[in-house]
Amino acid sequence: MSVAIHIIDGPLQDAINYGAQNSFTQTATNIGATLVFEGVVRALEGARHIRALEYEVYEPMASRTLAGLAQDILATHGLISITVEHSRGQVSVGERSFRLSVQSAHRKEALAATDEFITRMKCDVPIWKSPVYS
Amino acid sequence: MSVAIHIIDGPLQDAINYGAQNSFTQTATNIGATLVFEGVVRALEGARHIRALEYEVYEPMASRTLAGLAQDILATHGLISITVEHSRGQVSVGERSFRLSVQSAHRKEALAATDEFITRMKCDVPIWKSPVYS
Amino acid sequence: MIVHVLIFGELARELSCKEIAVDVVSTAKVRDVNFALAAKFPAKSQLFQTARLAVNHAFTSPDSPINASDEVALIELVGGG
Amino acid sequence: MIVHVLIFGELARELSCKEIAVDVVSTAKVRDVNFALAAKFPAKSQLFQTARLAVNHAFTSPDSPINASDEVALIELVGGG
Repeated sequence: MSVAIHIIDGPLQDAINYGAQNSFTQTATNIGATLVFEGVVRALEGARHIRALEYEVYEPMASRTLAGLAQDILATHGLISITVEHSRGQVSVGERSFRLSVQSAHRKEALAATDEFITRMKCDVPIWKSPVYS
Repeated sequence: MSVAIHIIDGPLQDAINYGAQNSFTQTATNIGATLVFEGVVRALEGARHIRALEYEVYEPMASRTLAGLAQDILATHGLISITVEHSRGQVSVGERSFRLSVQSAHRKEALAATDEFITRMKCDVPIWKSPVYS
Repeated sequence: MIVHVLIFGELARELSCKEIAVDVVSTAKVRDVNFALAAKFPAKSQLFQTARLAVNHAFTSPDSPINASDEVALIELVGGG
Repeated sequence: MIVHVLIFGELARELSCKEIAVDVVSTAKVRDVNFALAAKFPAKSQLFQTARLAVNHAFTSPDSPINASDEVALIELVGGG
């Protein structure tokens, strides 16, 4: 059972491989589902074309709130691990600003946890995004 | 809008990067969410320890059924793309046998589509798994 | 006519075969193949009577006609993923 | 006493500042800071009266006491992801 939170300057790079291969601990062999959700910056914000989004992150509250939320979701849904990555600063259209990686025994809890995590993040975590126009 | 189905011999390798980076087509810039779900072989099947699962795939019906299901889910949920990878043959504990990659404008449809896809796949797609004991 | 039905997975291991031949009338429909399977394996009667059969790689209705040259497969108890 | 309230995002741009100073009594509670913000910006009265304030990087109840040395931040209209 583990939680990791990373605030990254600029766009996220390719995901680290969170698969269970070559890690035959008792926990790893119970992983039956991994789910990776990525948020990508879209070209349209409302009706206007944008070039990028600028993310403002209020630290250390943002990391603390994300960690508290992840711990709560991990316990409620009985997950094996949660990793959260969120950008700070400018992220261009087509680039990734958010990644949630979940490991669990079965798919149901991974999907439910992802949905709940993102919904609650958008209410409680002090991160603001602002459009950057061309 | 695209659908791709791959039946792979043995365990799945790391995911191709389905991110929208460097592909600034009109469609790509509308991608706001990508979701990658992976199924991993667990050490316990029921109460017994296993070494691997053996997947038997009835082709071409399996690929056709997966493609039909993916097309249907793509249309129903208004997704941008679906890619399905499924193993055939032996996959050891901790290795991946299934990957569903979805691209959509928003997260809600990606999550709902993933849930529906897997539920329907387990009913309709002619793929059988058998435990391999040590 | 003789119709050959492919079987897979646990069922194939349990019955120690991958294909079951059944004899049905030449005007047989898909459900007649189900009934013939059930008659051949009384211990599996319930499974075979209700099992979905695919004909030439597509699910079909129990009312569809069937020919000796069709590829018939019993698609039941699948478990992809 | 003077309490400084950090603001972010659209609101900070709209008001052209990143921090608002308000004057409250020394026995003030969190909700008194909300009221002081609302009084200072009547056009944003509703927002400021109901906005959630974090004190020292944690959400707190409107009844919590507040000190001049506390770091207060208005956490509203967030949109991570």
